Amino acid sequence: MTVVASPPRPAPSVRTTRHWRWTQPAIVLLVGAVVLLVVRPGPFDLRVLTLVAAYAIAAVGFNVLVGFAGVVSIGNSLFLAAGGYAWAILAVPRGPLVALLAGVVVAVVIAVLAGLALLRLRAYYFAVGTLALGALGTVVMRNWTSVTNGDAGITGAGYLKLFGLTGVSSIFAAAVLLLAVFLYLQEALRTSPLGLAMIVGRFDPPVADALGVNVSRTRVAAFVLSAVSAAVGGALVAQLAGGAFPDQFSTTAAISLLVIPIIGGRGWRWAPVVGAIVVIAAPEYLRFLDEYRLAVYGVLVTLVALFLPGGIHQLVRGLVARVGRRRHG
Amino acid sequence: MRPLRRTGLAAAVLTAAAVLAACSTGTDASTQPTPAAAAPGNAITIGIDLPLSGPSAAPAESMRKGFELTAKEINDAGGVNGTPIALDIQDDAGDPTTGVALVDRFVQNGAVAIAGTYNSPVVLAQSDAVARAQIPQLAFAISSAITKKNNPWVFQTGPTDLGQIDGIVARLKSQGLTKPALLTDTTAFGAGAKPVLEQGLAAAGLTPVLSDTFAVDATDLSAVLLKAKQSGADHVIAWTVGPPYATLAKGAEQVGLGLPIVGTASAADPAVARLAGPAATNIFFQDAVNREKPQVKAIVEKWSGEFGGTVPSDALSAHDILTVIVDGIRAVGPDRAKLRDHLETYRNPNLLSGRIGSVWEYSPTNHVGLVGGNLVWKQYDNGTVRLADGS
Amino acid sequence: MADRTTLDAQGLAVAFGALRAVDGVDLEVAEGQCVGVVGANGAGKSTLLNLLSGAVRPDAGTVTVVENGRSHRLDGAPGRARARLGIVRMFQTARLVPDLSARENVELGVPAPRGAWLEALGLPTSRRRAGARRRAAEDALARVGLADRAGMRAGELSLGQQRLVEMARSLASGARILLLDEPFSGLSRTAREVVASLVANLRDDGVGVLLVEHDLAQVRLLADRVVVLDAGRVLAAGPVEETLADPEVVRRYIGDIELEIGGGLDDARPSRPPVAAPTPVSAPPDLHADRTAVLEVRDLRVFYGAVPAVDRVELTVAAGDGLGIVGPNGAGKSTVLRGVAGLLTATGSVRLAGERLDGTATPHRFRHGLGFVPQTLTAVVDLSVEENLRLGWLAGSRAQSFAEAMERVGDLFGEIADRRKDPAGALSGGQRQMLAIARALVAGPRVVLLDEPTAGLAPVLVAPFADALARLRADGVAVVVVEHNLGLVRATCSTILGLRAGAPVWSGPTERFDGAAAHEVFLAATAPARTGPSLIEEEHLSS
Amino acid sequence: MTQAAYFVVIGLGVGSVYALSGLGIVTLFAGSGLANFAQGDFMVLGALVAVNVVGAGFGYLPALATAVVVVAAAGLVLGGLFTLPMRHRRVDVDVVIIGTLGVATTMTTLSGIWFGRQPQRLDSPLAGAFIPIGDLQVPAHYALLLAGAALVFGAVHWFHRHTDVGLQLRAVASSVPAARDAGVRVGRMLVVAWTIAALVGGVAGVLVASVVPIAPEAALPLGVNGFAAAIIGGLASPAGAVVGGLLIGVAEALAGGYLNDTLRQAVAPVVLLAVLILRPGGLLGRTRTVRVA
Repeated sequence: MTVVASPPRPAPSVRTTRHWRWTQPAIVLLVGAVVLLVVRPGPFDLRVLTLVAAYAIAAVGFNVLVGFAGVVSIGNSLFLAAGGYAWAILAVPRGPLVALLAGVVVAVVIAVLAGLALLRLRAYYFAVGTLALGALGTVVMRNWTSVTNGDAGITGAGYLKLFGLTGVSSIFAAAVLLLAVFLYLQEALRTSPLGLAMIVGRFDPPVADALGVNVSRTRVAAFVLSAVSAAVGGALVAQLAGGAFPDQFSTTAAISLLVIPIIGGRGWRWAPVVGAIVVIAAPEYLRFLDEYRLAVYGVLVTLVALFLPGGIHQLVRGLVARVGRRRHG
Repeated sequence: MRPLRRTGLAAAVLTAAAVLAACSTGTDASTQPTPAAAAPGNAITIGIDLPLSGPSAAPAESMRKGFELTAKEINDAGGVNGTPIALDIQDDAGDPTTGVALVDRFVQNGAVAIAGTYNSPVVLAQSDAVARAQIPQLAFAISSAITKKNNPWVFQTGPTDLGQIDGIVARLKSQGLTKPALLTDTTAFGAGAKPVLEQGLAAAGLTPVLSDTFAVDATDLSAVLLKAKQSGADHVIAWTVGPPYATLAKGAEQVGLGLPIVGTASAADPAVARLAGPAATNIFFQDAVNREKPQVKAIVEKWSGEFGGTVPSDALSAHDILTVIVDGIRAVGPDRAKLRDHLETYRNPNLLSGRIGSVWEYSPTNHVGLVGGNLVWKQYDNGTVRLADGS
Repeated sequence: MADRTTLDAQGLAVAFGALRAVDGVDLEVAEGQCVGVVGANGAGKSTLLNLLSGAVRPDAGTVTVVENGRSHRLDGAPGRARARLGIVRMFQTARLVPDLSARENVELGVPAPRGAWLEALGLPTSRRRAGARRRAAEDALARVGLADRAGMRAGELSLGQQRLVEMARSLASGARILLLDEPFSGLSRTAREVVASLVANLRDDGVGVLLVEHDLAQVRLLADRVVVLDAGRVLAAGPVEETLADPEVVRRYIGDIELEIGGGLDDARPSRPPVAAPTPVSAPPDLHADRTAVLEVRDLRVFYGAVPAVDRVELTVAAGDGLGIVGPNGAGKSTVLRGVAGLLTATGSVRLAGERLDGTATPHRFRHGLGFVPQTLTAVVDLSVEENLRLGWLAGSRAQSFAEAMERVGDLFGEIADRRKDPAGALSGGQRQMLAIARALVAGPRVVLLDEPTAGLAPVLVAPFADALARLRADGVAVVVVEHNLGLVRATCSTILGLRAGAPVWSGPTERFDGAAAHEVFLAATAPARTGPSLIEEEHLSS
Repeated sequence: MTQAAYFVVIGLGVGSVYALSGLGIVTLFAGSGLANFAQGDFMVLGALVAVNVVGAGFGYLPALATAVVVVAAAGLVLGGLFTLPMRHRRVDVDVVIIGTLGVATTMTTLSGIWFGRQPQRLDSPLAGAFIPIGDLQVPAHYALLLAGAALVFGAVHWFHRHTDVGLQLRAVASSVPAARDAGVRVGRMLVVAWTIAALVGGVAGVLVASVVPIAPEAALPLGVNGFAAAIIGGLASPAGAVVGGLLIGVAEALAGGYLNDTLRQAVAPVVLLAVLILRPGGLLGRTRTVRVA
C-alpha cells in the first residue's frame, strides 16, 4: 500500500546495482582486448591510451577520496612518486611484484602518517596541507640524490612483460588488467559498510556520527586507499617513461589527479575512466591548438567546476532521464 | 545462479594465478619497432621538441623563433631541392613521459629527424624510443651522459658539460686561479654536471674550498655567495641556467664578493643583463656564439627586429641545428637511416656557433658537434657583454 | 524480552554564550517506556536531545546508560559511541543521503559487526553477510510500507516518504533507546498514523523512546510520562494527563496556544500571562487620520523548491497598526514573513505604501521601508553591536542620518546602546533579539515584520519588549508579528490572522478572537480546503 | 652579528613577497570564503603590464596605476563568473578550488602568449640605492617592498574596518544567511571581494617585480607561497598573512644562510605543515568555518 498520495512520478528508476561489480571490469577488459588485438593503434596513440589507463587507476583511489569521503587533496603526486621510484629502483633487480608492493607499502605508510596528522583539518586547510606535502616531496625527490639520483632521475627501469607481449603493448595490457581489478574493488567498496560510511560521512557528518560512523577514521581509510591506487598508477607511469624523474610527479600531476574525478563526476563508477580520457588524452589531441592548448584546457576545467559540479555524470544522468521520459511518453 | 557464481569465481582465481606467474620485468626498449621510411608528402617534416611550458619556457621560446626564422629562410630559398620543409613543433613541458610519447608522435607523423630537446633527463629518457624508432635525433641538452650511452641515432650540438669544463680549467690555469668555490643548481643541469666538474677540477689539481647547491627560483642567493666569500676562495664557479646568473650578480654586489664568477654558456642569455642591469659584472663565460663572426653579424642584423634588441644565443644555435639537419637531407634525401649515416660524416666550418675557425663535425665515434676548444670567452662589464680579456 | 537498557541523565546543563539553553535537567528513559518532552519554542527541547545523543557536550551533569547490569558513563562521549550501545537518534528534518537508494540509506543503520571493513575487498566469503544486511533493510522498509521503493534514490522520494525511510532505519538499527526529535512535523495525516503505530510497536517491543514533540495529541497517544520544559528548566514532570492538567503548566504553556477541551479562552483571560501592558493596549485606531493600508499583500503563495508551502494569504496593515499572525507549529507563519521579505520565492502582489515590491530582491524591499527581524538570532556575530546597526541602516531608506537613527533606537533599547563596541556574539539571547529588532528599526522602516521575537526571551524581558512595540506603533510604524504567546499578541496587536497548514483560516480585529476562533485555528481536525500535492511544512528552525 | 642582521633584513624583504601574495588570498577569503589559487597570476599580470608601460616610456607611477586598473578589471570579470553559480545553489567548496586552478592555468598560458615567457624586471624608484649593514649591503627596494606590504596591509585593514563596503564584506564572510537577512546584496559583495583581491594582487605584483624576476611560470609558486603565509594567519586575518609571510621569509633566509639551500627550499612547506598540525586555526586566526551558503 502506498502510504503517501504522491504525484505520479516516472517509473521509479529501480536499478539493480549488484551486477556492476562484474560487468564494469568485464567491459574494461573487453575494450582493452579489442584495442590491443583489433584496433592495433600506432605507438603514440597506444602510449597515450596506456597513460590514460595508468592515471585512471590512480584516479580510482582519488574518486573514492573525493567522491565517497568528500576529502580534497592536492598532494597525491607524492604517492604517484612513491610507486614510480619504487618501480624504477626495484623492478629490474627484484622483479615486478616486489617493486609494486614496495611502492604500495611506502605510499600507505606516508598516507597513514599524513592522514592522522592532517585529516582533522577542514576543506581548505587540508587541501593546502597536502599541497605543502607534495612540495616537500618534490624537494626530497630533487635533493635525496643518493636514492633518487636528484633531478637527473633514475633511468633504465624495466616494464611489466605479460603474455609474451613486448614494449608499450605489454604495459597497456598490464594497465588494463590492473584497472579492471581496481574498478572491481571500487564497486565492492561502494556497496560495503565502509563505503556507505564514507558517503554518509561526506554528505552529513552529524548523521554519520549518530549512526556510529567514526568519520575521521573513514577519511583516513579513504586517503590510504587513494595512496594505494596512486602508487600502482605511478609504477605504470614510470614504466612508460622508462624511469622515474621528479618532473613527472610535480604539482601539475597532483592537480590532474584532482581534476579527473571532478570532471568525470565525483563518486560515479565511470568517473576515473571518463575523467582520465578528458584530462590526459584530450590535451594530447588538442595539440593542434599549439600555444592555446593549455588555455582551452584551463577554461574547460573552470567551467565544469562552476557550472557542472556533477561533471560528465550529470550530463549522462540528464540524457538517461530524458531518454527515460521519452520512453514513458 | 549458484553454480555459475562458483565457476566465475574459479575462472577469476585461475587467470590471476596465470598472470602472476607470467609477469616478469622486461628491460628491452619499450617502443614499437616501426622503421617505416619518412612518409612522402609535399613537405619534408622535421620534428622540433621544446619545453614550451614549465620552468625552461623562456629559452625554449627563443629557440622556437630561431627554428621558425631559419625554416622561413630555407623555404624562401627554394626549400630542399624544391620541396619545402615543415616544422612539427611540440611542447614536452620538461616532462620525460611526454617527451618519450612525442618521439612516437613524430615518427607516426612522418618526421625525418627530431631536433630536441632542451632538458637532459628528457633526452636521456627518449634515447631508447629514438633507437627503437630508428629516427636520428639532434639534441641540444648539454649533459655528456647523453652521448656516453653511444646510441647511434642520437647526436648532440655540444659543447657538452665536459667540453665546457675543459675550457674552464684551461682558463683557470692561464689566470692563475687555484681555489674555486663550486656552486651548482639543483636542476638536472647542475646536478648532472657536478660530478663531472669535480672530476675535471681534481684532474687539474684544483680542490674546491666550498661545494654548495642553490635553487634556480630563489629570490636571493647572497647567503651562498657570502659563504663563498668567507671560504677563502679566489674565484667562484657557478653552474646554472640563464636567469639565476642575474640573481647571483645582485647577490655578489650585496655581499661585496669581489671575486670573478665563472659560468656556463647559458650565461649568454640576454635575461641576465636585463634582470641584473649594472650589477651584472665580473662574470666570465664561454659563449657558444662569437658575435664577431661575419655570418653571425649578418644573421643578428636580419633578426634583431624580430627579437627587439639582442638576439639570444639560443636562437642562433637553433639556426645551426636546423641547418645541419637540412644540409643532411639536401645531401641524402628525406630518409632517416641514410640521414643518420650521412650525419656521421658531417663537417661544417662556417656555422654560427663556436669561435672563428671552429668546425662543427661528427664522426662515427664522436656525436658531439662542437668540442671544448671551439668556444670564445666573454665577460659581463657593468651590464654589457664583451670579449673577455686574454681569451 | 530484549535485555534491559535504561538511559539516565542527572543535572544536565549547557549554555551558548550568555544563553542558558538547558539548566539542570534530570531525566530517565526506562526500557519499554515512552517519555514525552514538550515546551514552547526555545524551551530547550532539541538542545536536551542533542545532549543525550552526544551531538552537544554538556557543561555539567551526567548521562549514564545501564545495559543489563553494566552502566556506562557517557557525558562527553561522541554520538558514535552511544550509537554502538543502542542509543539511536532521529533528526527533526529527514536527513537521508540523496544519492544513495532507500535500501542503502537503511543499510547504514544496520549495526556492522567487527570485521565489516573486510567486505570492502569484495571477497566472496562476505557475500553471506551482505545478503543478511540487505534482507534486514528490506524487512524494515516493508514494515513502513515502502518495500516497492527500495531501489529508488532517496533524493527522488517525497519528504513524507523520506521520513518513513528514516523510521525504517531506526527499526533496522535494533535500537534499545530511541531519541525522536518532532517525528510528526511535516507528515500527512496517514503518515502520522503509520509513524505513531511504529513508535507504539517499538515501545511494546521493549525499546525506551524519548519523544520531543509539539503535537500534544500525539504525546497524549504515545507517552507514558511527560516532561514540560520552560526556558531550559523542568517546569513539571509525571504521568501525561495529570501533568498537562497542572495549573502552572496550563498557565505558562498550554494557556497560550491551546485551551482545555470545553473551556473557552475567555476565562483564561484573567490569569493573563506576565505582560504588564501598562499603556492602553490597542491605541484606538481612529487616532491615525489616514486609514490607508501601508502594507497590502494579495494572493501570496510561497514555495519550498517547487512545492507551495503557503497558499492564498491576504493581509493588510495600516500605519500604526499591529497585525498578529498566529497558528500551530508548522502552519507556515515564518514562511509568510520570509515570502513578504523576498527571502523565499513567492507569487502574488506585495505593495508597500502603494509601491509594488513583489519580484524585487530583499535589499530593494528594505530600501523602500520594509523592516525584517528574523526568527533565529542571526545578528552577525563577528561584527560589533554598532556595526550590526550600521549594516541595518545601510540597507534601509537612509531617510535619517545614522546618528539620528541611533538616537531613536537608543531610547527604545537602552540596554544594548551602551554595549555598542562589544561583538554581537557576546550578547545574551535576549540582548541579541533586541539587537535584531533595533537593526530593523534603525533603517527607518514604515513596516516591520517580526518573526517570533520573544522565542528564547526570559519572561522578565517580554514586558519591556511589548512596551517597545507599543511605542513603535505610536510612532506610526506598522507592525506584523508572528508570535506563539497569544497573551503578547492580544497586548500588542490590533488585528489577528490565523494560519493553519499554510492557509488563512481566520482574520479580524483582536477583540473578536475568542475561544471558538482559537479552537478553529489551533485544534480543528479538518485540514483546510487545499489544492495541490501533500503539504510541506515550513522548515522548522530548531530553537 | 652583522651577518645575522643582514639575513633578517633580506628575510623581511623576501617575506614581504609572501605577505603581499598572502594578503590577496586573505582579502578574497575574508570577503567570500573562497581560496584563490590564481592569486599569483593576478600578481604576474600586474607586473607584466607595468613592465610594458614602463617599456613604452612612462614612469613608475603611471605603470602602477595602469597595472592596478587592468588587474582589477580581470578580478571584476572573474568575480562575476564565480558568483553566478552561487546565486541559486549551495556551492561545494572543493569544486570551487578547482575552478581557481583552472583560472590559474588559463592566465599563465595567456600571459605567456601576450607578454612572452622571458623573465622581466621592473626598476623601482630606489633602484641602485643600498642600505649598508656592516660590510654587506641590502638593495633599497627590499625596504620599499616591506613598506609596500605594510601600506597594502594598512589599506586592506582600514578598508575592512572603516568603510561601509568593507563592513558588508565582513558580514558576508561571517555568515551569508545572516548577511542576507540583514539586507546585504550578497552577490554584488562577492564580485567586490574578487575585484579588491585582484587590486591587491596588481599592486603586489608591481612591488614584487623589483625583487623577483617575473615570468608567467612564476605565478603558481607565488600563489602557493601566499597560501603558506595566509594559512599561518588562519586564512581570514590580514594581519595573520603579513606575520605569516615575514615569518617564512626570515626563517628561509636564516636557513639559507646558516644551513644550506636545500633546507631553505623545505622551510615553507615544513613551517606550513607544522602550523596546520599544531594550531589548525592558524597562529592568529580563530577556528571558524566560513560557509558559502
